[in-house]
Amino acid sequence: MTFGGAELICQLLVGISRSMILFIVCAGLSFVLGVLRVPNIAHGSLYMIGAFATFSITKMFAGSTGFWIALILAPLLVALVSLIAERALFQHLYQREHLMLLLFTFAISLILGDLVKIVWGAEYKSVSAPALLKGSISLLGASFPRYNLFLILIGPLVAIALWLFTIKTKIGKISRAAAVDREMVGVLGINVSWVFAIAFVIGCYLAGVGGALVAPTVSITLGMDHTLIIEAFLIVIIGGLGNMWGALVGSLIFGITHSFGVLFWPQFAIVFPYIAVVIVLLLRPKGLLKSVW
Amino acid sequence: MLQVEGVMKSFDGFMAVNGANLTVGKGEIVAVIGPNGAGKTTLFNLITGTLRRDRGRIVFKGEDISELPPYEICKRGISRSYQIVNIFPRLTVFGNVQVAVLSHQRKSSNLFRPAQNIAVEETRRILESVGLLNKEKSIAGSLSHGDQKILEIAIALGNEPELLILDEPTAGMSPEETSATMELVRRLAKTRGLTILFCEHDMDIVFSVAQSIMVMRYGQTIIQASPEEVRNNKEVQEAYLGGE
Amino acid sequence: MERVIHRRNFLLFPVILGLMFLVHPVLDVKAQGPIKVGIIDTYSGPPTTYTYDVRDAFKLAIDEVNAKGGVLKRKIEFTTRDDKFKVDICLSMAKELIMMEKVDILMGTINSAATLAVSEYCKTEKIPFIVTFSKSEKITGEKGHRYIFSITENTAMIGKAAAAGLAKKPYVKYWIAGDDYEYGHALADGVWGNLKKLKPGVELIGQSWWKVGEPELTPYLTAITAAKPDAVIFATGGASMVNAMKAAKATGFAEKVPMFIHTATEHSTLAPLGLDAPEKVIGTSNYHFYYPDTPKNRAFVKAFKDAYGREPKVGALYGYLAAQFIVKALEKAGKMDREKFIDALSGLKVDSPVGEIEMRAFDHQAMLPMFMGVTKKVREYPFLIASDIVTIPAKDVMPSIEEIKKARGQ
Amino acid sequence: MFERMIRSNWFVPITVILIILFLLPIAAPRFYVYILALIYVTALLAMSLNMVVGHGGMFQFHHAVFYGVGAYTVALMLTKTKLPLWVGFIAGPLVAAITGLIIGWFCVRLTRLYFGMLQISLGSLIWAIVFRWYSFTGGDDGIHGVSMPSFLSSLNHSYYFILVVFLICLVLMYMIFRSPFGSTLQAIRDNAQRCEAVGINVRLYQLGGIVVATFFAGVAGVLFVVLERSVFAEMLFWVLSLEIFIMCLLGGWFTFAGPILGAAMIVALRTFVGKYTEYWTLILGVILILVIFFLPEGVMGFFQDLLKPASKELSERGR
Repeated sequence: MTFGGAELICQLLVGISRSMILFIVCAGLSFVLGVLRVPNIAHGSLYMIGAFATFSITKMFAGSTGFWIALILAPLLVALVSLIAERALFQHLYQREHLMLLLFTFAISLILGDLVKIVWGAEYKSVSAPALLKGSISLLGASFPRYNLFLILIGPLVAIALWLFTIKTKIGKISRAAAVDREMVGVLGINVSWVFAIAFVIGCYLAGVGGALVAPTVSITLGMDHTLIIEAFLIVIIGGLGNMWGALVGSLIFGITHSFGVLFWPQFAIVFPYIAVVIVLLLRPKGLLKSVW
Repeated sequence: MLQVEGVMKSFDGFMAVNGANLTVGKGEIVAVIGPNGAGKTTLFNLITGTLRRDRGRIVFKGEDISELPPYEICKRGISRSYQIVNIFPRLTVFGNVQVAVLSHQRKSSNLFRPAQNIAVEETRRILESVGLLNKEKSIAGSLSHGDQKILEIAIALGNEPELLILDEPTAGMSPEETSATMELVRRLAKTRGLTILFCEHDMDIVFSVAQSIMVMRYGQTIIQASPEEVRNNKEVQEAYLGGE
Repeated sequence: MERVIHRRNFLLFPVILGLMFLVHPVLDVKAQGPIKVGIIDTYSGPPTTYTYDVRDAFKLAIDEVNAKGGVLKRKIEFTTRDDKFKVDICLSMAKELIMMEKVDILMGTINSAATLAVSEYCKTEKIPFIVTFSKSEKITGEKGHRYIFSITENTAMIGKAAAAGLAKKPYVKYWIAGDDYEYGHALADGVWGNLKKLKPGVELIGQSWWKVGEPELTPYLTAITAAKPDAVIFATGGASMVNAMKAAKATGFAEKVPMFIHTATEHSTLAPLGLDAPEKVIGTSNYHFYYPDTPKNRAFVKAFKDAYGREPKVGALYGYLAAQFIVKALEKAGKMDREKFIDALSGLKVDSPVGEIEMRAFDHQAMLPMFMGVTKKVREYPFLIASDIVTIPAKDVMPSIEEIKKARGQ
Repeated sequence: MFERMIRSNWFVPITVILIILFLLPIAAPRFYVYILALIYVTALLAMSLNMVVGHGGMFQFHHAVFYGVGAYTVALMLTKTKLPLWVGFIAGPLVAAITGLIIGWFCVRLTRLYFGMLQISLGSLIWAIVFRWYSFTGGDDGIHGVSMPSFLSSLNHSYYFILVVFLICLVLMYMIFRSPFGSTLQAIRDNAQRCEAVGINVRLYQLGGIVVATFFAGVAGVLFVVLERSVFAEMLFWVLSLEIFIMCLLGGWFTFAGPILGAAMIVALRTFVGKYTEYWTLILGVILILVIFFLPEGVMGFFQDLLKPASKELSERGR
């Protein structure tokens, strides 16, 4: 089978746009992993809540404004949920065994999953893209969805914002230090508990952003958390735990190998991510980029 | 018995050990001293195989051990204790030492005999020699800091080493505990015929116990000589003794 | 002191056991109690789009019957269990319904693997089991037996129906894409095998398969567009349906390449999409609430809407059919005897919202007609509906008895 | 040894429980017999996982694969070949252990989360094979109605078979738990670095632990086939792995018998609570959080602390 250059470029762009959503979600997961050392299974549930909240908020307004408002509000709602969970429960557990924290986040994901079902019901939901981003544009003769173009633009923006946050703001610097040596941060007289809370909320906020951004492209269903979380963990692992750029590299690897994979070896599409992880980990046992663990 | 020749190790471009030389003769008690960050612990990690040296040679009983993994080095007769307590916190005191004894007797892979009936005598003898026999049933993580440091040494003895490496054996101990511990070390060396390599901050201890002292700075060996010579060495005084 | 605690600890065990016995309802005296139907289905996650309708329509029909005094002067009672779309839970729950609740008839399941597992169990326990949503053709085909009935379409039927419809279209170069699991592959094989038979000139130029639940289908669609087929057969179900339709709309795929998706025209797919669904997609379905426009169907739709405030989807037809078959078979059997019930149900005909449906005696597969249509926006509804509907009669849809025998190795 | 057993505090309660378990099928409704048998199978699976997680300290994130491999091996041998039953029963655990050896060989090179994620990836490849190879494994439809010989045909017979195998495995696992190998594994869990320093080849022992654990997981897989007569691709999916992981943590992963309790609790919860509400996962979540907050060592760990007031006092004095 032969493909023209236009199709290949199109496929590459589709892969990148898919990577961007993965990146935004994984950057959040990786951030929490780095600072709090917690593998947050509930991250997927928060992403799901982000998508469902986007659906509800979009429906409240007529026309396209709803989606733009949802893009702001839905992640904030997710952040609020995570803040409550962190302050009420999670903050008391940081001294525990890692696996206990894993168990805790799993319990939270169970609860959130059922809460979503209670609030939104179990049926599929669908959000339409705003008018501005509907349909597709012609790109070298092949057609390319506008919404995916939008994703390609927004991904780097989030990356830059996050990067600026970690190097410019005080909280960002502290949380970076906490990732490396949390005792030192405590010695400096910084309230570690609040640093953790803020880091956790920011990580979860990104999950919400991812959920809001993905909403127009998929059917919003219960169980979308499961599909995502395992992929997100694999990405974070191959990128290097706690490394934001690692999350970006991992997402790009996943997105691009996937989109070219389905072009050339569609019958093996389901194993691509796993093979990618096996190869990366056997060559670089601590992930591609420097891990904070 | 042990020769370290021109060993180097860098972490991300930082030279933690940059040309260390050390000779330990059989039956000797040798101390390594140097300011914080001089590379003492890194050197011990290199000797025991926890880290792999970038350059240089480590020879034990005529064999180059610098490429061997830690467990192989241990099997050749080198045991160590750690500066920061490094025990098995969820096992009993007895269990802590027994792990080492079993490993030494090559019985660790036995699947079906109850461990409580194996190597009991040896383990208890070691516990008795360090004075922890009365606490053998306690969970190691619940011991006092001083006892945990002693347990450190006891675990290292479980392998019946020829060379025992002690990384600041008295760190965090009260003065009484410190002198008791050093007395214990000296006694062990005598009764078991051990060769001992240790590092220590307390200069009084070093100079009273060690037969030979190696001084490190910035990862480099300045000198290895008898306590007398070291005390009188100008460079050492400038670099280290004078500084404190 | 220590011994006391020991004893308390082991006393706990008999106490728990005792509690288990207490919870266990005493059901042995049930001679003239209600007839019990157990429904085991997925009531969490995406499949609820279908299963809730099955349950609700079944309840609607049963309530009607009970209001008139029940069947054989006994009421019909049903209990539901959620299997979470998991085979092992489904098996446990089915066993619980049979052993503890002592149900007379079991129905439900949307997960094919779970259906096959429960089917084997029902065979050993001699319990009639009516499948309401699983699409595997093995259920009444290769693995069929005396105790299993299916009142839903299966992959073999979809294949036949789709091929019959597509053979009339002018397309030659096809591409097949779908969910990478048994349903997808079986459906694709069914459509393609039959299409090849009806129209030997067709050509398969490529295939793509994605994992079940794959959220982003755009890369697949752009890959397919690049190959320039005349038409694409999508073998997807469940949540992937909605994803496929969305991606088809966003990439403009639907306007460029004619696409066939089974259930694309079905209300379960079109309702959540609202006006975002692509037009001109060819689809097949067992049921539309607006077609066939018969008094019987109108009455059913009205009753369903009055009760639940929404239009019935295809699942509602299955639930309603199940109730109709059960009630009529019981009446015919004369009493609640499982063997007699099965004899009565085999070959039984009921007058359903989509016309008269027969339960084929040989393989216990309900003979359902299929409706092929094309998605279209209309003014009356805030969602798309099927237009240009062609009815493919049951006789053209059903696998032949020879085929079933062959599959069973007879 | 026997004498010591009789004199032990545990002898009377254990005997009583065993007698109850053996007599149960006579009096109890069939469904309870079935659920108990299911609990044994699940408990065996959870305990085999706990050998590496709780006692070995490894992040064995995809244990279900080995369970599934054991189950598929026996199911395929019984349906596709004419080999006698016992060959399948032995082959199941062996193939599972060999799979464990291969996957473990790669995994022990890594640590913690990396170990776990590599295992998920490798395990998922096996899952994908089972899921995709329709002609051989039946794909995602699985294999159902595996026929059993007459001595296992009735529920009560399979109950006794499962109970006996379960008890044998329990004794073997307990022996391993208390053996030098077991205590070495526990030492590795506590402090792998220190173990290397006392002459233990940590990776080799971890690999050994994985092989032993996967063998027992394979046994559990075989027992599952005996009980349910079905295998399906879901048995190798990571969601199940997570579930059994949770059972270990819930029951108490530092204790020997904790996973039994964890497995019993989860099976009972989903069966008996699942009857009344579709939101039983919500209830499970709440219970888990309560356990995390109030019983940090798991449910069994809590009971053990109750039973050992002496050691608890000691530990407090130590601080």
